[in-house]
Amino acid sequence: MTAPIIEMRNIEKHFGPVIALGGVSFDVRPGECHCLLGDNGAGKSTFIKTMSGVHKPSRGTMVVEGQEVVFDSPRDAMAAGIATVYQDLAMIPLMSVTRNFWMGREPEKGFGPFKTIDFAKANEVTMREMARMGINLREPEQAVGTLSGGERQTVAIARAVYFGAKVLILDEPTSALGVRQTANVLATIDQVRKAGIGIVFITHNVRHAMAVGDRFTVLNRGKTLGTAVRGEITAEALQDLMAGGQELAVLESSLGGTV
Amino acid sequence: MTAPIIEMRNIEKHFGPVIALGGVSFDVRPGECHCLLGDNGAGKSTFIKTMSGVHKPSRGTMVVEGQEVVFDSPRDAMAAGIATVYQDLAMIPLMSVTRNFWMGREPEKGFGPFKTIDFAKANEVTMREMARMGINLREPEQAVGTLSGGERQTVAIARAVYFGAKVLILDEPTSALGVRQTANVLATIDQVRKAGIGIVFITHNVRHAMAVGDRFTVLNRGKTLGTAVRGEITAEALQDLMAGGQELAVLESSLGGTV
Amino acid sequence: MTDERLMPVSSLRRAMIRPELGAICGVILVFAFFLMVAGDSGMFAPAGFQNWLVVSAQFAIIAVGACLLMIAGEFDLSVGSMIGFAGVIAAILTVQWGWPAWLAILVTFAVCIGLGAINGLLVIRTGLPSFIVTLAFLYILRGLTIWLSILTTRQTIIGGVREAAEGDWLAALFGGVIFKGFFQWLGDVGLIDTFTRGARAGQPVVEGVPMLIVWAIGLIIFGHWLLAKTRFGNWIFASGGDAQAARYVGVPVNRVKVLMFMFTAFCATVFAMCQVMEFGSAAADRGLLKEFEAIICVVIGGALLTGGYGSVIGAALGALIFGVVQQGLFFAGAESSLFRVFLGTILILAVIMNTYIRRLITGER
Amino acid sequence: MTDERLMPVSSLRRAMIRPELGAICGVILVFAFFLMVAGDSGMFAPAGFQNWLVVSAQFAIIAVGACLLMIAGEFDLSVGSMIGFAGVIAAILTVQWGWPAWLAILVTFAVCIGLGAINGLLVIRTGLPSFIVTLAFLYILRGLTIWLSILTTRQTIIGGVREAAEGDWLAALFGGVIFKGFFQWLGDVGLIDTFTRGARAGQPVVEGVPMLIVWAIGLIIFGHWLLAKTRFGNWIFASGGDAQAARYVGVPVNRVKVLMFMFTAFCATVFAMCQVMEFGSAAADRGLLKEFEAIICVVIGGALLTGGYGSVIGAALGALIFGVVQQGLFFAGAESSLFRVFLGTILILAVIMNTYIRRLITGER
Amino acid sequence: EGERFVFVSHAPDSDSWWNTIKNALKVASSQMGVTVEYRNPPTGDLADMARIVEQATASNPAGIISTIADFNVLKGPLAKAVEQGIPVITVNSGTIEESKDIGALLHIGQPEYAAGFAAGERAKAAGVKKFLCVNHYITNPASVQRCQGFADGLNVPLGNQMIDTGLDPSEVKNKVSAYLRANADTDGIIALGPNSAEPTIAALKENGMAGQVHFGTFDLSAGISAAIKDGTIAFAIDQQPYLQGYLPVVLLTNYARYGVIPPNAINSGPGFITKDNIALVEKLAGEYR
Ligand SMILES: Nc1ncnc2c1ncn2[C@@H]1O[C@H](COP(=O)(O)OP(=O)(O)OP(=O)(O)O)[C@@H](O)[C@H]1O
Ligand SMILES: Nc1ncnc2c1ncn2[C@@H]1O[C@H](COP(=O)(O)OP(=O)(O)OP(=O)(O)O)[C@@H](O)[C@H]1O
Ligand SMILES: [Mg+2]
Ligand SMILES: [Mg+2]
Repeated sequence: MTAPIIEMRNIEKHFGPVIALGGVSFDVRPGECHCLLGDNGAGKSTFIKTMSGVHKPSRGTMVVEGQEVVFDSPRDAMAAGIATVYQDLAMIPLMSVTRNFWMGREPEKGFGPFKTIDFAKANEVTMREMARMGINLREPEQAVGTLSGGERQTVAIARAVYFGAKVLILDEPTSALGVRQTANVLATIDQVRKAGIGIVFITHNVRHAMAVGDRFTVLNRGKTLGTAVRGEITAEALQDLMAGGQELAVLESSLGGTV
Repeated sequence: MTAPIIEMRNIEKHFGPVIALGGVSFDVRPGECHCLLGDNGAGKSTFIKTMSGVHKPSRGTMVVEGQEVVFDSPRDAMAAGIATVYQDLAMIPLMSVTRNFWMGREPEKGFGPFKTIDFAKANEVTMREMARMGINLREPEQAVGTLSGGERQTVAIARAVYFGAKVLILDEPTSALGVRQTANVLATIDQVRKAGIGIVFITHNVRHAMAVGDRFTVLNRGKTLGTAVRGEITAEALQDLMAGGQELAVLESSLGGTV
Repeated sequence: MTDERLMPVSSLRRAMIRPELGAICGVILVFAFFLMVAGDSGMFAPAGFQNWLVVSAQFAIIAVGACLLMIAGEFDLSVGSMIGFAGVIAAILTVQWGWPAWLAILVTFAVCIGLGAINGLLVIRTGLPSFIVTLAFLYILRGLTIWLSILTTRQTIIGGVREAAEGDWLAALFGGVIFKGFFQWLGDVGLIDTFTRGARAGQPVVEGVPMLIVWAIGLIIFGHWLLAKTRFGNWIFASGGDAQAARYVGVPVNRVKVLMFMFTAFCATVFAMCQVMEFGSAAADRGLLKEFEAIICVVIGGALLTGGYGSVIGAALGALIFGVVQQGLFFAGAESSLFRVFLGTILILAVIMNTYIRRLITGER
Repeated sequence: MTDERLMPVSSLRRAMIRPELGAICGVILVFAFFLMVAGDSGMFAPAGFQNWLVVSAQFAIIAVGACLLMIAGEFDLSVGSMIGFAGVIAAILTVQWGWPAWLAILVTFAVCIGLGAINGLLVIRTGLPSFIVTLAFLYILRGLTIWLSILTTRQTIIGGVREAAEGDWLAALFGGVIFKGFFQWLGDVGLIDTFTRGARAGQPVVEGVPMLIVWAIGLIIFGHWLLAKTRFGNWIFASGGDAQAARYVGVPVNRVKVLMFMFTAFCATVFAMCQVMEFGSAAADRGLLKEFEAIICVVIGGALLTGGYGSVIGAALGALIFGVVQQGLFFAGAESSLFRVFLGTILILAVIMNTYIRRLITGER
Repeated sequence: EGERFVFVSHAPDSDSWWNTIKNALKVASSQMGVTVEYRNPPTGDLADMARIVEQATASNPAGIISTIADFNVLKGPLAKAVEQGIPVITVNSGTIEESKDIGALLHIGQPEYAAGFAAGERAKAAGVKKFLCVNHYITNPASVQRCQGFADGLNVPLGNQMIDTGLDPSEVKNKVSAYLRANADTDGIIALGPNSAEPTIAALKENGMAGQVHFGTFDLSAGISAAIKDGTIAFAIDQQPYLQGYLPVVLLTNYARYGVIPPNAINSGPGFITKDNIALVEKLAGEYR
């Protein structure tokens, strides 16, 4: 078993009077897809935002490739090879696909203070990467606001993958997607994982998790309920865990176990 | 078989150069749950917004209880007994739960021009209805902005149900919900349906649809692919239909058919 | 659901966090301050009292309109120009055209409220930000005011309105004072000072309650009742909080917004009429920068610039703070050019305090 | 994905829809209009040309700053006060304290840019809307300006700067004209008129290119390059389009915004220095309402008030329209008090046109 | 000893002309051993000024000095002060009749319209037929009265000859040159103060018309006195504001202490400053002149 790329130890996060995370430990290894599951408000988004430098943990340490780190901003996390696709997509509707794709890491040409963005290269790469994800853009100058939700999701993932992350974090990437788009995203995850990148995948859908996950960590009310390895746990057991171990509302039999 | 409450005939909707709906027919009968399925951008939200008076159809007719109608605003649709829980929730974060719950239909007391909102009644009803859906509020004056996503969803559904709709439209109510909350919503749908109300349920999740649906209509690129009745179609067939009949991206075997 | 993860919040603290809390603290601070530095300057004698109350009432009248409009999610930069415009129109109609005052006043109200409606309809129909539309009206109305008054009277000031409106029943609603008898009695028993010489010897220094104050109180009560107690008030909040969401549940957002623009215009016209009837003249420069002052009162009073949150009581307290500070600095004998520096500083401090309070209320971050 | 559901859009139409299209049309319309009504009034003779170009250049200087700031999602109502403040500081330093002009200018720039930074930091740290924070600064700076100038010179107008700055290398960058020789030659060969009488008979009516215009062109080129071509420009768009999203992908939003506030202050100071050096005096009431005029230019130029969209070229064209309309009305002999009415009307029309164009571009609804 | 007087003006904060008066107040108060508070409405709104007079009355000073920027607006508040037993002296704008009507002790100053009229007559004598009134502050009623008076003095209708220039000097300058370009037959200019006069001087210098047109202005500043010396400006109307600040303080102090006061109004102007008498005022222009 390889050493983890990122290890989060006993992370706590308080927002004023709200304790969003109460000591969560978690790690990701290269080439694995580690699923983070849990109820609404369990603290999943808060946790991965801590991981990607948006929030600073109130307590706890982060270790990246054996080195203890403190991220002051998302820039730091990106520099350390952590790319994130947020639940709220981090796309700017009025800007073009290219500008969004490269936002924060625009390719430059020219010298000294006269550097300008290398639009030729930027456009070309954007078109190519989008095509690789199965989306053919009309033109790279198209505003992101004119894309469908699924297309935006794809831009966000393509961007994260392209920038050669060591760890790719996906926060509920499939929740708003149709069947075909979901299949696409899951296939992409598989593909990225095979390239040796560690993936953190957040979802509410047990089946999506089971489909691509190697390990499963369940959060509940800001605490870890435990981590299971693929093959050691059934979908039903995982689902019970996600629901917090409480009895589910009585449903029609046809719902059959998994939701 | 009872007569439909609402019948939509050959609805078309154009947004400038975009043809969002190209002739969709659809109906709902009392006491049934009619699922509306389809890919991203298929036109589901546009369709139900037409149904609930937000958009005016470019062409086509709507018949409510045998009477042809034209809705000028969501108010008209509500008056005709159509209640909608939108994908974007239609909640105002800075306002209290009570004010949100009653928004647009505040209970009044007093005479003539001196009518005021009957807050005592409003608060009481709100607390009661929320409790019935399994949410115990700290106080009805709490701002909606302080609720979790699942709780907000519940407020929206409780509101729609309370106002005695004949038809309840739910646009992807489960997409952002955790396992427990989803089970809750599905159970509520079942409960509402048994009270003789017609339900239009939009989802991307075949299993959720199969769990509560009586009929299934699949939209694709603004057109109906057809309507199936429960029991006459398998989950797998439905899923193929939703994906637009195109071959799905190759997935790991463990994904097994349904996504 | 997340109950056990909430650290306890004292109920006193919960009871206290309301939109106008910041303004309440502000009022206390401001009064304490001026009692200390200007306590013996006559500021808190009856005539001094009346002085800053009248100024505050003026601010309150436009602040109530601006407050409701801001809560409905829009704002109006043309308030100041509207004040000048309304005054000049009324003056031209009475003095130049010789109309009876009541008719002139009614027509002025109709014209101004109509302009408010045009403002509102433009905002609604075009979907433009109200900042831009009303900024355009700021210029258009001021230009029209100057042009009209020069065209008809070759001056930018039109006097003689009081004489023309003498004895008019409607004009009396805007100029003049009420409770004269009561104040005369107060003067007679020595509770307030009386004039010691001149034509009005024996009369009390405070003649009565100016109609301006009556209007202010009336508008505050009406505004508060409308906003906090009625269905329409809920719609105002909803329109400003999230217009799309409000529309979805059937709130007639467009109607609410246009009505609020009209109400703001109404308030501006009341302001103008009170001023014209009290002073007897209208001038093209009346109301300059009043739009900002109205917005400042509202914001000091705890309303959110982006709409959906605030209170009329808060706006009224904001107007009180503004009036007391402005007049108080004169009583305290401060260098008057520093007034603006004070005002700016108070504005920033008040808004920071309000923001803190609002975050406590809404859990917003 | 939805390709076959899109009705065809002609490629000409696609090529034309850009932020500044509205402004381009506006410029054409405005020129056509004035060529018609004032073509023979000397408006398009060399001296007339210079006349409205200088006014437009003035607007352009502050519009560039306001444009970048607005695209970065904030705005600055203290621009006008900053202009007055900068002028008075520079004048006090040179005339009263006797500093060399270059030092006074540099210190003024430092102070004003510092104030811009404070503006920005307050907005960033407190999370308050920039409308409120800069409104407070509008009052504070104006108050300080008046107070300072009265304190040090017992006047609100400080003259004698030109004499004090005579021959200073840095002052020459703000006052004066360049290309004198070229214009003298143009005059000599008869391409432009020369004075026929008075002290300057024989000299060309246009002496040269005023530094004001040079600054305007320089700032426009710089602003356009920065916004459209560089990485930093992309960050400006991103910060204004959605600050949270930009932060997530590592754009240093706070730094971008503070820098833009500083740049706006820089532009205001350039404006003030050009004016002080040209007229030789500074006054406490300079720059009144300039903040609105800057915003108007930017908005006419197609920028979105809420940030994230716009172009510097558009803002420059907006400034050109503003200047041409303002001066053109004088050439055309229109009643000058109607200027404001025109301005307001043009503003509304321009913005409606721009909104329509933007919807076409972005598919926004 | 130590009486407190309040001086209320109608000018906005930034109006430079009032500095002379402020300086005069300083001199007079230190000489007489009294305090004088200067008050003005920040934006120049006269309704605000009325509130300030009321405020001054409420603070019960030993005397109030006020301008009569608008008789209608100020009659009530000032009369009330008089009735309360506070001595009032009116200065600057307003007429002697208005001052008497209010019940003030006396009036020091000169009405705007008459000043404009006198200037108009002077321009007429110089042969002016078509003029330009550069109004930098059109929303202020007094400014329009000056232009109107000038037109009446010339005996021509005002018409379009008054332009609204705004305060920005570049705009004033360019608007003036645009107007002169479009109306080349203009042979007279009247400016309403330093704010309009100085950019107008610049405009005339630039288009070579300096000294070619008859140019008069109200009030004084360093720039104006220089222009008078070099012949660009024919005359400046000086109402000797220093006196309007200095005299009332001295008179009120003496009235408070010894009950003496001159019975009649005092005309502080109009004084016409031309090339001949400029040397006297030049050095102090804008401060004490
Ligand atoms: N900035 C904040 N300030 C205060 N409370 C916060 C903040 N961010 C999150 N919370 C609270 O922290 C808890 C965890 O929220 P989080 O968004 O991490 O949940 P989640 O697991 O992602 O839920 P979901 O599945 O609904 O996305 C919630 O109770 C939420 O209200
Ligand atoms: N107001 C509008 N103007 C222009 N195009 C629109 C508008 N609303 C929707 N569309 C377009 O119509 C199509 C259908 O959109 P709709 O939101 O109905 O899809 P949906 O089936 O609800 O998708 P999802 O599952 O992602 O919610 C999309 O291509 C969308 O871009
Ligand atoms: Mg989440
Ligand atoms: Mg949808």
